[in-house]
Amino acid sequence: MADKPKRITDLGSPDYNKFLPPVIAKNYGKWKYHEYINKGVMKHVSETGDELYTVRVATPRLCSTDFIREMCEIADKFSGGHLRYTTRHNVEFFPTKDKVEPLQAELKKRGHLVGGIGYGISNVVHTQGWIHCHTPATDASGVVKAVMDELHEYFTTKTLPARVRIALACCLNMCGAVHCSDIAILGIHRKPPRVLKETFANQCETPTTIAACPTGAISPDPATKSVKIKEERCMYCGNCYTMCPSLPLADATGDGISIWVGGKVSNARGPARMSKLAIPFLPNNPPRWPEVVKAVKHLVEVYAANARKHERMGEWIERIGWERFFKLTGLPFTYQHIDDFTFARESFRMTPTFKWE
Amino acid sequence: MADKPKRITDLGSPDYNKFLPPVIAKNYGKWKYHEYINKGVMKHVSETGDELYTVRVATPRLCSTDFIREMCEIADKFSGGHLRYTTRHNVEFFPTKDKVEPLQAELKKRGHLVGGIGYGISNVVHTQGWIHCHTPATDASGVVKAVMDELHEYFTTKTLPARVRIALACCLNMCGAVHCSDIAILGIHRKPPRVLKETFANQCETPTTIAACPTGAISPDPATKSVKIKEERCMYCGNCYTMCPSLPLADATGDGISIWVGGKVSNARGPARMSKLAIPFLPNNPPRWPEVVKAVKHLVEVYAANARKHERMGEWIERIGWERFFKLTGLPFTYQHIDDFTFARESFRMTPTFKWE
Amino acid sequence: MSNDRKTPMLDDLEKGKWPSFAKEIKKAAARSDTAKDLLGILERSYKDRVTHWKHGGIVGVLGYGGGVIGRYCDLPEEFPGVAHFHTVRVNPPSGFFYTSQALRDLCDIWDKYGSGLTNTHGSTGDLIFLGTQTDKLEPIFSELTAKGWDLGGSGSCLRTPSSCVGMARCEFANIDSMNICHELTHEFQDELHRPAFPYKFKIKVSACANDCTASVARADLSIIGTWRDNIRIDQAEVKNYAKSKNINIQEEVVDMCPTKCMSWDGSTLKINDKDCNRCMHCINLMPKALRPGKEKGATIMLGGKAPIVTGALMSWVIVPFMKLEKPYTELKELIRKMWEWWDEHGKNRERIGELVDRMGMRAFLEAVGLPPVPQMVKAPRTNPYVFWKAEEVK
Amino acid sequence: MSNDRKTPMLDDLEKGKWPSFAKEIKKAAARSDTAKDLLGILERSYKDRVTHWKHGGIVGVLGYGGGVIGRYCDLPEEFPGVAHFHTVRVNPPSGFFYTSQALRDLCDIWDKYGSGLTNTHGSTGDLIFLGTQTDKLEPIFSELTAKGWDLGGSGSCLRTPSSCVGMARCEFANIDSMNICHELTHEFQDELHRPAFPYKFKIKVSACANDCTASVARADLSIIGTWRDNIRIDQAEVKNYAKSKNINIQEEVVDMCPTKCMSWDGSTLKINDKDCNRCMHCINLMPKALRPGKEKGATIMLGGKAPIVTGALMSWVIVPFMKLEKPYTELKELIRKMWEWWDEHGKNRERIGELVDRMGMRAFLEAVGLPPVPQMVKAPRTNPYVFWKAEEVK
Ligand code: SRM
Ligand code: SRM
Ligand code: SRM
Ligand code: SRM
Ligand code: SF4
Ligand code: SF4
Ligand code: SF4
Ligand code: SF4
Ligand code: SF4
Ligand code: SF4
Ligand code: SF4
Ligand code: SF4
Repeated sequence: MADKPKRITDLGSPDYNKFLPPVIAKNYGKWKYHEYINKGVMKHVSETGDELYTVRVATPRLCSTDFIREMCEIADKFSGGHLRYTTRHNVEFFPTKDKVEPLQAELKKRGHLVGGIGYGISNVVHTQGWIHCHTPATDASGVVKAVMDELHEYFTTKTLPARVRIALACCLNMCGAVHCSDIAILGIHRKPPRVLKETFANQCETPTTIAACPTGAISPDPATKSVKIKEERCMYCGNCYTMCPSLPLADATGDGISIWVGGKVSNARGPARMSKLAIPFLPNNPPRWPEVVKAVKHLVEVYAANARKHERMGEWIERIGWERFFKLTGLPFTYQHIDDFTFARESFRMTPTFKWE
Repeated sequence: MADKPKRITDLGSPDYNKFLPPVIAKNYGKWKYHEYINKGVMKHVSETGDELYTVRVATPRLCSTDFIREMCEIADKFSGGHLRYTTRHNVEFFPTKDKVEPLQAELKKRGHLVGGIGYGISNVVHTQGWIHCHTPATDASGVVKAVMDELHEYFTTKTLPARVRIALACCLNMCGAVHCSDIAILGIHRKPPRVLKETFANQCETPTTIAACPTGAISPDPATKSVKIKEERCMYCGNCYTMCPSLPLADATGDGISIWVGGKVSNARGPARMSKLAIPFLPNNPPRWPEVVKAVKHLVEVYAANARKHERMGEWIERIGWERFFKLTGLPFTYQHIDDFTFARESFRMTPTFKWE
Repeated sequence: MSNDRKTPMLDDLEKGKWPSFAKEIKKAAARSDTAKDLLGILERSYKDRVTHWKHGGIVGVLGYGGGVIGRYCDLPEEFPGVAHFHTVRVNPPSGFFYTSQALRDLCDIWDKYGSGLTNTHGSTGDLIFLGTQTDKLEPIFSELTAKGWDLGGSGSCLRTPSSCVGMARCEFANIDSMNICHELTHEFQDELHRPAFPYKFKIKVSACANDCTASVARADLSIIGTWRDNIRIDQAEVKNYAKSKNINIQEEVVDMCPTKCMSWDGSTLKINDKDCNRCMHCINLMPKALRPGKEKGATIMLGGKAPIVTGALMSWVIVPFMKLEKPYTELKELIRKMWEWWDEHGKNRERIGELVDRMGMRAFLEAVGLPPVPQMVKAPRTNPYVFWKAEEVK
Repeated sequence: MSNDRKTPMLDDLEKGKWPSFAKEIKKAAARSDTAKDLLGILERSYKDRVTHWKHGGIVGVLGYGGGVIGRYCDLPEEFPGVAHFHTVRVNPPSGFFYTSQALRDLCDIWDKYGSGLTNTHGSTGDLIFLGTQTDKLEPIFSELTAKGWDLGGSGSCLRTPSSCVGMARCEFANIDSMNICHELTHEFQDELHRPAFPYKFKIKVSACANDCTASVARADLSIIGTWRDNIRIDQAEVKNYAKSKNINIQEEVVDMCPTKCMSWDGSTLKINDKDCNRCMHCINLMPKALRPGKEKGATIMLGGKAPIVTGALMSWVIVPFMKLEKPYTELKELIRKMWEWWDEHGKNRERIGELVDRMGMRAFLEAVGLPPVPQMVKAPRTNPYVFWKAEEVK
């Protein structure tokens, strides 16, 4: 065994300095300003006068090694072998000025979308869905593909009053800032879990399962050595299933998608804030989720037609009032829109000042 | 028994029309506008051209029948025998134009304060205190008298950027809109109740007593046929004592006064809102509560020096930021200022945007 | 000065410009042992810095479950006059309008049977006779009713409703608040005098959003006058205000409009009423030039209360606009329906606002037959725990 | 197109302008049965409209408690290739900078041992190898480490920290976010690889309030760059912006400043920095003319998380300003102290934000030695249930 190479662990992340393009290494911390050349290209200028061009390309986030190798090939040809990924899963190349045009042409020739910079719709942050997770109420990649096939011009050419961050999470665990997005697509269950009594005992522990429920809907059922669920207290969050495989709640007709609007993470012009419910339920209708695509597109268009420049969706709605948002979008206001969890009352209107519509 | 007069019940309130001054009866619902003549006198003009003068006088709210008879005497002389009380315990007379001056002179001669109208400090809404209630943590009338002896000029002559509503409640039951006042004076206990085991059984019911506690600090103590209190969960709200006389918590050194600011009930310029904690504790120091008087006066003066015209205290503080309020007033910011009850997190700052002071 | 009582601290509170409650007690003490002993026991509290009053027992008049607050002091031997020190709540006329004759009637009764001390008025709105004994209650009641007066509410009942001066004197009034208050008081006398609710229920009526009865903070049911159409503008009067030195229309009116729906070019004032939320500010500042619209009604709000047990509440919008015309049938029906739901589901001492908070707005709206509308929320929910009824999930 | 799998719905998702994940799976399927069966089982889910993945078992590499997510499909007979379909999380370089060589190394390893499919990147920030079998994990790990790569975090551990591009390219950067991220990742390798916390702990570093890592929503510890002094103004450049057609300084900058602390008279831009809250808006719009101050540091915020169990949280300010200079000792000490307190009091699966909410901000601040400051609250409490320590009540 002695000759086995000593096992290396705890390396942590490789040193990023090894990967920095020379112009970045030289001007690290010295950048002075940026300019947008177009929706896919921007220029940063350093205090030293050096310039850095960035060309951004969309990726489907779920990428084969073929795709990555293609990016490497392009990086070698146009970006000195350097590239980076953004926090919204786009690739960025760093061409010298002369290579900016040829790089864009090459990317377009290969069918890639150059864009995502400035006031439009960048990539949709999303999650695993039916591709890899056990608790989804919808797919992720499929919905994103269907939505962006409809809205890709806002990535490449069309501008909007301000950035519109769209994110998707396939269940209430919300892997990604769905709860603070301009438009959030959230997978939801609508039926309580089924109790698989026969497997419960060996798959689950009663106390942790009971403790998992935010509304205390689960109580022990000693007779069947499992649990019972008070259906009127269950709001199908799926946390009990996360803890106990014998409480499945995925359901072909019950599951679907809710749409939330008006959240943001940045603090420009006003503090970060959470997304609010706009559409309680749209059906899962693979492969193209037409109802979801139609709804998201409609929201983007009503926003584009009404918001002032630099007003994120949440800022626009707060200016015109939620009454008018439902009027302008034609969306029905239902019981589901009114909060009924712990802090519900904080969201109730405690003033007779509102708009009629 | 037959000759006993039949017992009259369920009369309800007498018909107000019997009490309306003629000019009001004639112009009921026809008033067009008002003008302030001075801080104690205003004129209302009706669509018919008729004019109604109102002269407002402060009362200590706790009034002897002698005081009321004096008001009647003045009403007969100057107001056609008509008068009313305002929702802040002041008396209003309705003199004809010619009697406005003589009425003011008469009132002043008798030592009454004419004022309370417009942008200043009107009467202080307050409660029973040591005069009549069993759960107070301070007196009411005494504190009000001490404070207004200091600030009465804001009732009679001095103006402020906007109305400053001061209210006092002698315990957390808050009998009166203390939780929505520009400045609120709130009696607080700071020691948990003492359990009088010997009288508990016949004075109290264990379940209702336990259910009374907002933080679940009370549990049964079968051994002594009474209850025990988890002191670290008790915040001395007094509700268990309201339900059970054997849990007294009034305490000469523990009890005192907290000061809250920035609440309002009107919706002008922005929605009604609740008062926020400014000073967690000031001692009960009868008969003149110097610390309380000094603190309230200081708050009024800092507000008067900094707020814009029409800005209520809460609107001013929200414009400059609570950071600056504590800086300008020199008040210390302590643990007590940070909420730790059910909705605490809703009050936490979830943005890196704030002022340094 | 009552000779046998040393009250140095209360004596000090007779000095100073503000009207003195201590003086008032002394005036009454001159004629009433009850008041004299109140002075004494109050001075004792000023010395001890704790109250000397015990829990109130159940006292009242025949056939009523409320209207009287029982009060006993904890030093009856030393202060016999306040061994009993009950208060009697008298239901005042709407808008607190009196004639001197009416007030003298009340004073006569009170001098005869009580301490001679009153609260004019209590925070809920009753005229309070402060300090009498149990055996005096029936005589007081019969003399009151003989003069056309009645008791207010106390305990788990409809408490005494109150209203702002409204149409009696205020040009901002959008509803006849005094009449509504009077009508509701008379419609629900049984609920007022015979407590049968889970807990107390308070109604306050303000005829505009200035809310001069503080109803949003102090009433389970807040009725606030409003209008559906446009603010009436008298441009000539606007110009007069512009000419007068004491108002800067741009800075004090237009710039402070919360919805930024006003514009002023130095000669004409424009309001985009679609964006106005009827906050009253501009009307408050230029009452000669601006008046509420003509299509008047009320916004109905529910739930205002003090902090105990689950934290203070301010009332929530449940009906954005309700036309209110005598005899206010729609309003009365809504009140009955909410009481019914509250009776059925409310725990002991659970206010209606706390019940809505516990069971959810949906349960309340469905029970009283009100539709969910955006005006009910500051914003839709951010929390994803959404309930669905089984029949909604096909 | 894998011949033996009919996937009409996924085929449809190959069409359209947006890059197609379906195409990506098919590319990988050409060389990997795992990927081929992923295609099949995904089509099945599209038909059944439910997931076909089961709970992940405990899988991993020797000496690490995390870094791998176990995944098993519920139709192993029909889709043997995805009977096991684990994912391996690779810790990326700060700022997600790569060279083509580095990426090719990773692709080679992954083609050799896995499905050939990746997530570049996962929402937390790992480069994810999507789909391999248990027996491949050790070989993958050793080849990764041989090339200088390591696994990211999973389970109840410090997860892979991530940062914005910061000083590498952004003129708005107030802290060296990439270096801070790198330093923290290396300082706490043990906490990352050997889960010992009550639950997961995530760190995201954004070098200004634009927060390009969405840290306030997606990280327990949000580190946001800021400055103490004044915004640097180049008046000449301001004038250039004014001359350029594409910005209206009054309407788009001054009028949209949230604190109304800017003024513009057509030639000079003034900022009353005392009132500025460093929201970044004006700097965003005029990067040539406006730059953050020079006295730089970070605002430290705590608690951001998704909704389960007690509702979503956004991080709260716990340190308004902390100077951050290598090796960031003060920050590391604070992190250790908060972990210690969280370890001691946190229940199983209780995030640190939920613990602060449960035990109260005071308990947290006292445990980690931070003073209460107004910047921590939107406003002081409105709730009167105030606790006092016995020793505070003389
Ligand atoms: C590359 C990236 C950082 C990274 O390390 O990867 C980045 C880079 C820049 N961001 Fe960002 N942001 C990036 C994610 C974010 C995020 C996080 C997210 O979306 O999950 C946010 C918060 C979004 C939110 O509020 O919900 C974000 C909010 C901003 C803002 C604030 C916008 C606003 O008005 O609210 C600016 C300022 C601006 O727009 O002028 C901004 C400005 C910029 C600038 C102009 C900064 C600079 O001078 O270099 C950078 C390029 C322009 C651009 O349009 O993307 N960046 N930016 C990320 C690109 C994501 C993408 O591929 O589209
Ligand atoms: C007489 C009274 C109603 C009653 O039925 O008794 C009344 C009468 C008027 N109020 Fe009031 N308000 C009265 C209690 C209130 C209350 C309730 C309270 O204080 O408990 C409020 C809510 C206070 C709050 O927001 O916390 C109140 C908030 C207002 C406002 C809104 C002020 C603001 O800018 O926020 C106005 C408008 C104004 O000031 O121009 C207002 C305006 C008025 C006007 C000018 C309305 C009119 O045109 O007649 C009345 C006389 C002027 C004055 O200065 O008092 N009245 N007013 C009450 C006098 C109380 C007193 O003796 O001082
Ligand atoms: C007399 C009065 C104070 C005053 O000096 O004006 C008063 C006095 C008492 N109130 Fe009150 N409340 C009075 C108006 C209020 C108000 C304001 C209002 O009605 O506009 C409130 C806030 C609104 C609300 O009801 O929430 C108020 C909220 C309370 C509470 C807290 C209720 C809650 O759900 O949080 C209690 C505690 C209780 O009911 O057990 C309470 C309980 C009491 C008791 C009965 C004491 C007790 O714990 O049993 C007090 C009797 C004191 C005494 O011996 O006279 N009183 N009380 C007011 C009634 C006079 C009248 O009829 O006109
Ligand atoms: C892979 C990833 C989604 C993606 O496609 O990118 C992911 C996938 C899962 N997350 Fe997540 N989370 C991922 C980022 C997030 C984020 C966003 C972030 O980290 O920036 C969040 C919101 C922030 C937070 O942590 O609260 C997030 C909040 C959750 C939660 C809710 C935690 C909570 O306290 O509310 C759960 C549930 C749990 O932990 O039991 C969860 C649980 C899971 C599990 C392990 C499923 C489960 O219930 O056991 C998912 C594994 C799916 C799979 O089979 O691959 N994941 N998860 C992300 C991690 C990739 C990476 O390492 O880079
Ligand atoms: S959001 Fe839910 S279903 Fe989607 S990847 Fe995260 S945990 Fe899985
Ligand atoms: S799905 Fe959620 S709400 Fe329903 S029982 Fe499970 S944990 Fe409770
Ligand atoms: S506030 Fe408290 S102590 Fe004062 S009268 Fe009301 S119940 Fe009694
Ligand atoms: S005083 Fe309040 S917090 Fe303390 S035990 Fe009694 S009810 Fe509970
Ligand atoms: S609430 Fe409105 S209508 Fe009633 S008195 Fe006050 S200002 Fe006038
Ligand atoms: S009532 Fe209020 S919102 Fe309407 S125009 Fe006047 S100030 Fe503006
Ligand atoms: S967070 Fe700020 S510093 Fe970091 S990339 Fe975004 S804009 Fe630049
Ligand atoms: S950073 Fe924000 S708050 Fe400060 S001056 Fe610029 S826009 Fe105003």
